[in-house]
Amino acid sequence: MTDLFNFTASDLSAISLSLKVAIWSSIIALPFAIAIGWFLARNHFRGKALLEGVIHLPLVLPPVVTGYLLLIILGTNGVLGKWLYDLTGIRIAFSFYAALLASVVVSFPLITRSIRLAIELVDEKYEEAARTLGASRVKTFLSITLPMASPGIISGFILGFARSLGEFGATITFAGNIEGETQTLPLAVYSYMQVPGQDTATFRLVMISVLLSLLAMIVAEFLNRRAIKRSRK
Amino acid sequence: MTDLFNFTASDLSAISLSLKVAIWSSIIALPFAIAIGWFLARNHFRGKALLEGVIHLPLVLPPVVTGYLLLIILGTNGVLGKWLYDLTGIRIAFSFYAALLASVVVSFPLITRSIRLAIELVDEKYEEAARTLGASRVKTFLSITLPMASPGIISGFILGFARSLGEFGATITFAGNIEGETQTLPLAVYSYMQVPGQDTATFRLVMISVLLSLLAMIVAEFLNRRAIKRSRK
Amino acid sequence: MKNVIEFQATLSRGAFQFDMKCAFGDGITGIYGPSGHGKTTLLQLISGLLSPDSGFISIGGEVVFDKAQKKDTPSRYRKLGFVFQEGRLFPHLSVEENLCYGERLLPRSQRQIQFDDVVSTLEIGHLLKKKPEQCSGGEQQRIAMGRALLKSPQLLLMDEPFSAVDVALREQILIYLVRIHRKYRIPMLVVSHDLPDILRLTDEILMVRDGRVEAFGKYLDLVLSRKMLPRSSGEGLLNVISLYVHEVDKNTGITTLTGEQGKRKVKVHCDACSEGVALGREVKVSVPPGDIAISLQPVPNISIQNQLEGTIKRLLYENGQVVCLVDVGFPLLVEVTSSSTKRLDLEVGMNVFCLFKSMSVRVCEIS
Amino acid sequence: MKNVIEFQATLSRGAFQFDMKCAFGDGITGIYGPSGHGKTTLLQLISGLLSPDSGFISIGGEVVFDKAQKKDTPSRYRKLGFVFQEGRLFPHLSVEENLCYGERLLPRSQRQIQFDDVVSTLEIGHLLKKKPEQCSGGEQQRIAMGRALLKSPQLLLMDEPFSAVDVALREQILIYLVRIHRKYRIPMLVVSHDLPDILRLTDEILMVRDGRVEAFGKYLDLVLSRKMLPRSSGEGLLNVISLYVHEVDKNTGITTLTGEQGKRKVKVHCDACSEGVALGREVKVSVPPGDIAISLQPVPNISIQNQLEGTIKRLLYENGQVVCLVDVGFPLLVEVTSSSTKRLDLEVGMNVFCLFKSMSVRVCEIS
Amino acid sequence: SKTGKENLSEKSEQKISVFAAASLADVMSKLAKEYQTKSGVKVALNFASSGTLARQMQEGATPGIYLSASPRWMKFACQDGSADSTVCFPVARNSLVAVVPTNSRIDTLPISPTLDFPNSFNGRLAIGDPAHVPAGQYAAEALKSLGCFKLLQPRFLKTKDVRSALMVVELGECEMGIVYATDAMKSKKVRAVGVFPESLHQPIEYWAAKGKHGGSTADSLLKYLHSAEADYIWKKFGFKTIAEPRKSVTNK
Ligand SMILES: Nc1ncnc2c1ncn2[C@@H]1O[C@H](COP(=O)(O)OP(=O)(O)OP(=O)(O)O)[C@@H](O)[C@H]1O
Ligand SMILES: Nc1ncnc2c1ncn2[C@@H]1O[C@H](COP(=O)(O)OP(=O)(O)OP(=O)(O)O)[C@@H](O)[C@H]1O
Ligand SMILES: [Mg+2]
Ligand SMILES: [Mg+2]
Repeated sequence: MTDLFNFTASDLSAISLSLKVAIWSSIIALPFAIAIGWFLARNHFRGKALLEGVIHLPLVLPPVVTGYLLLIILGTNGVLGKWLYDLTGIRIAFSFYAALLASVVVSFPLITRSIRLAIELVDEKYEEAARTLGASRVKTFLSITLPMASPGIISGFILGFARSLGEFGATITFAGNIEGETQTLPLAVYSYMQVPGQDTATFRLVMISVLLSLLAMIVAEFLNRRAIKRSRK
Repeated sequence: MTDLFNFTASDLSAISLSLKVAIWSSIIALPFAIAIGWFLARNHFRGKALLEGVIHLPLVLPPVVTGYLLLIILGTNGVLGKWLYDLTGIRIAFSFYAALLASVVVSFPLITRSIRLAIELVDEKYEEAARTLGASRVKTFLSITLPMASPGIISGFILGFARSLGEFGATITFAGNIEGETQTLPLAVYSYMQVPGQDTATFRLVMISVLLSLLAMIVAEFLNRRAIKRSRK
Repeated sequence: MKNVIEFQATLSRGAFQFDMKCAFGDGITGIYGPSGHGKTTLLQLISGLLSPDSGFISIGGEVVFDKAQKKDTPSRYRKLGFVFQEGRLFPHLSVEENLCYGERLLPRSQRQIQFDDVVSTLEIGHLLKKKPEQCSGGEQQRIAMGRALLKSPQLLLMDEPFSAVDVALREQILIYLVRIHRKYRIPMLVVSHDLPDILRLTDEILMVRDGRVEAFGKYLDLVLSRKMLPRSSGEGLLNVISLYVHEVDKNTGITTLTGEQGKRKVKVHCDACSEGVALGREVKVSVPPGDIAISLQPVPNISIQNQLEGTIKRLLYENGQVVCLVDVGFPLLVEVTSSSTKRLDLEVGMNVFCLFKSMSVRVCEIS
Repeated sequence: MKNVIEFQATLSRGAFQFDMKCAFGDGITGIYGPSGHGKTTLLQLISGLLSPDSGFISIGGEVVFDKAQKKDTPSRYRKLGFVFQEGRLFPHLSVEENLCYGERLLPRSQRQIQFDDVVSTLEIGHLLKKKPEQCSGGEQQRIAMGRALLKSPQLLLMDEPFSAVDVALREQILIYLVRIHRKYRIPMLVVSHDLPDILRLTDEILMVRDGRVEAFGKYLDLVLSRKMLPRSSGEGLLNVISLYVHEVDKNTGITTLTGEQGKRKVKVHCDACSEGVALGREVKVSVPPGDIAISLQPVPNISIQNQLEGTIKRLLYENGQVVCLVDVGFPLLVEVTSSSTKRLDLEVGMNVFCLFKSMSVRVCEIS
Repeated sequence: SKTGKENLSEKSEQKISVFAAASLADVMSKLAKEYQTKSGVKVALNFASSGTLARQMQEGATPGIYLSASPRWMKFACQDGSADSTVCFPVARNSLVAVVPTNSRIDTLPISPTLDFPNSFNGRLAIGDPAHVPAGQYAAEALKSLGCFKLLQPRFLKTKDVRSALMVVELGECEMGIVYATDAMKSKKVRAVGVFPESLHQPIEYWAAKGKHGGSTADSLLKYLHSAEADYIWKKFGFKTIAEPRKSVTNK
């Protein structure tokens, strides 16, 4: 049990990488999720369910399949990936960016749903009032809708963050299990679990995950309490 | 391409099993999620973040770990599992119920978050009004809070349902990959993917997942529009 | 009259300090005061929606809050109806479901107030199937009142219940509320910034200022003790008098009322209750003191029909304005300017005539 | 007076049918009508928050809605201020942020109305740091009014802006609104179920009933054409007269006003504007017709100081009640009962004296 | 409850559960089907990675037979007692091949110590993660024997299982991969350009063991896996068969 805190260099790099991926992916996903969440909350159009179906796909598909699809699209021979490579020489697959992208894609439906829900629950009467006061659609959205929906944004951020921390299937498929570059905590845990007799090391990393989860919740709780207070009608 | 619609018996059983698991697990998780969501939304107490951390664990941990933890707890040799087996002769692990339980556990944080968010956004003034009209806490909750939060409940249900459809890691670990009993769509896809040259079969099942996702969204969109209308202030 | 509510509580809400002690009887009490001075807070404390920082509250003899004993009965056990200033209709329920919400939670035996009655008085019958958000502001306010009434409460708290209701309808609702009060003896606390509205319901007034009780008691006493004098003319004063129907002239529509038997008889002409009121019936009417003129002798050839003779009992001076209390068989407040007082040499004990048009007499209550 | 708003629109809202055609000038127009008859709907249509089923709307000469041309300018380009019946303050912003919301979106050069002015008139200075939900009902209403004013709108729509404001403050706000109107010539539409409030702001009235225009025009014309007669006494009628300050008596607090120069001079005593008004200044005062009595000769020894001589121009009979139009240098409406009319043999062309107490005279506007 | 338990054991006589490495999915499905029609015993298959299966057994799962692609996990299961170390032997063999995408410029690659393997392709080399994927371990061994392990190590694209190594070659992510011959054979998107001689690495063997509570059915099925009929199927799927049941893994 003494080596429960004996982190190896690769453990440490997995921890920091995981945090980096989770934070960045939540931050990157947020603006898109806000845009789409708003769009879905405030517009009714034909084919809405279709768009929603597509957005929820990463949730419905096993993550490995998601990773596989990403690889097909963004791999070196993939539709987009080839174009990108020819254009810029950048290969996304099996890099840190792939891990990031996998996280973004997989957590996206969660973040979007939360934000959309919160926006749906914002009474449009306040938006009307803002508009009579001369606010443009964008201004109204930024100064009224978004702040009033802030509990949903925080909720979405937390969900996305947590989901990113736990992301495994899509990452290992699309980004590989490259130590120091794409080996996040779940991938490290997986590697340990694949070898018999590494229970302590596995347990150590799982505990780290648990701690991260707690930490995230403490921060979230704090933010959320403030947001709820601020958005209270 | 002709055999794109040539479902084998095992494909069909995977589809029906997936639906069964997803529907049941969402239904089972719902009341608990509502209770906990309400509790988190309306109460502030010390250690709230701790409780939240625990609830979000299945999101933060790689699903395989979640499955493994379930196995440790509820396997025949597990703490609870042994006790249950000695008492009733029932083995949960590697049964349909294990697949169900894995789904419930994994989708629980998503459902809870949605419901909690929606409840937080319900103005407590309405609850106060109900109470002056003589409604008990339970009555107030059932007749005011819950209906007003119904978009969140639907949203949570959808998230849970979709997550269950895509659940792989915890299921294969805790419930196994047993055709007709625990082999849901993602597990069937996995089995196909493990063997090269089964692209068509894999693709077929992935398409089914996509279709299910779309279908779920159509139903959800319909329900949601009604719920939003009903809860609109 | 026993005290239904005994109240003593303090509360600080940011910079606002609330500190009141009062006791309300089983009648109707009007709560009057400027905006932001604690009227709503008082109702919230009584209803249990807010808890005082200190003090105690009892309703109907039962202690519902006592800081010392750490007792704080939840709202729902306080058996009261609350008409919120902002309505607070349940947005997801239809108007009908809103109305019946409290009623359905009551055992059938305790449902005293009739649904149809409430709906027709408040004129909301055509709204039953609608959602609250599809109703206009005044409609919502009436629904909120109906919801509280239908709970058949043992105490009714109303926070500005008429602010969005038009005058004609308001009249009708006021009369209905008095009838309800008479029939079921439900004590009522009514917050309003419209003193005439309050006075048509009751003469028991609580004046609130800065979170404190500025004055509390019978309206006339408050005026006489100078606790309530108008800050601007037209605001504030009102004579409310109980009289009996003596004669109804179908042609002119004018009803003649007399003072109590045994006392000196007076005639008041009024034109507002031509709906065939039975002779001998008791009627409560109001006359604004500003509408009454004082003359030293009866005036012929004038359109003013009510010319009641009486004796000046008191003269109250306030901001260049004088309020006379004249006994004409019943006490009558009359507002005159100080220049008129001088001109006419008004003094206590003088015999004068109080002139007011029959149109100034309004019926507030027919028992 | 050119038409600022031209309006012709129909809309069906469930069972409610809205169908109005009217044109508003650049003055203040009062919108009056029973609850649920389409007042709010009218404002919403003008503001662009609702779109008509058919028709067209132009504001300031610019077509903002035209069904035929499929034109529908969004609210935010209509340059108007809207005071909502329910306040609609932004719950997540402080009172100050709420107030400044519209102002900040304006170029500095277009900000005409002063923040400090608005805040002090509405008495909301102590609330600036609070959240709307921490303010009382009346405070919220004042904040909503301030928010719309501070946008320096070119058209102000107000939906029951005084319903929760106490009488004293209401007076102050009414005077401020008139001042704002005079200074910046902002056309205003004010919905209220309180006719006196409206009349103190304007004599241009739109009466709404059942989604239709029941009557529209100058208040006096409406009364004379019998389009607006009170359904119950006390409701409805008001004389609003422009006079000039002639003398202020510091001792008695009584101000003497005279009619326009060139015309026959009349004196009106009033006691409400003792705040040192400059001589010669124009003042708008109101006298309720019910407060005026008609006498065939001057009456001595009475507390009624205003006794204006004039000629009866019209007699309007309605429900056993009579409205006389008397020319006393300006037109004056007087309510009398039909029995008094008979008793005094009132006829058109007769010379009579109109008696009213100086206390009945209220100042609504000092230019 | 007594009768209940009897029923359970009765049932278990007509039914056998087999925990098999996921890479054996197709061949085992076929074998199970054949065995089922032959013996009437229902075979319930559970496919997952060898490690997952071993842990499931450790936590109380009681399959009749455990089929592992990894000697390590077989050892783990035997030591743990969840697999019967006395009835434990290899059932089939496989070999390693170098694969390239179908459209690759590389035609054939005669793998021998003389070949300059590292320079025969560009970019990364896809192999299963040698830390835990058996195919990766064999590949690493082979590369060591070829003397180019150190040189190639930075160019490894280590995948979570051998199937993924094949997949990245299929998708053209890597120009070269080292995978099982059986897998290469089934994929239409890769070509095997060279076979690694068996001498370069430990023999690649799939092990089967009887489960802790495996009854006579387990024995019968194990026997079937070595039958001529089974051999035909193994071969059809590209495996090499092993004639005799051999020593137990624990003695190895
Ligand atoms: N969203 C809506 N959907 C359907 N009907 C509505 C809606 N809003 C209002 N109405 C109906 O339209 C009619 C006119 O409403 P409006 O709000 O214009 O009345 P109002 O004159 O402002 O009344 P109040 O004085 O009570 O505010 C009412 O009968 C009301 O029930
Ligand atoms: N939630 C709150 N938090 C802090 N202060 C509050 C809160 N609610 C009300 N107040 C303050 O308490 C004071 C009294 O408010 P209250 O609502 O009792 O006034 P009111 O007499 O009902 O006024 P109105 O006639 O405008 O409704 C006000 O100064 C108000 O700003
Ligand atoms: Mg209030
Ligand atoms: Mg309205």
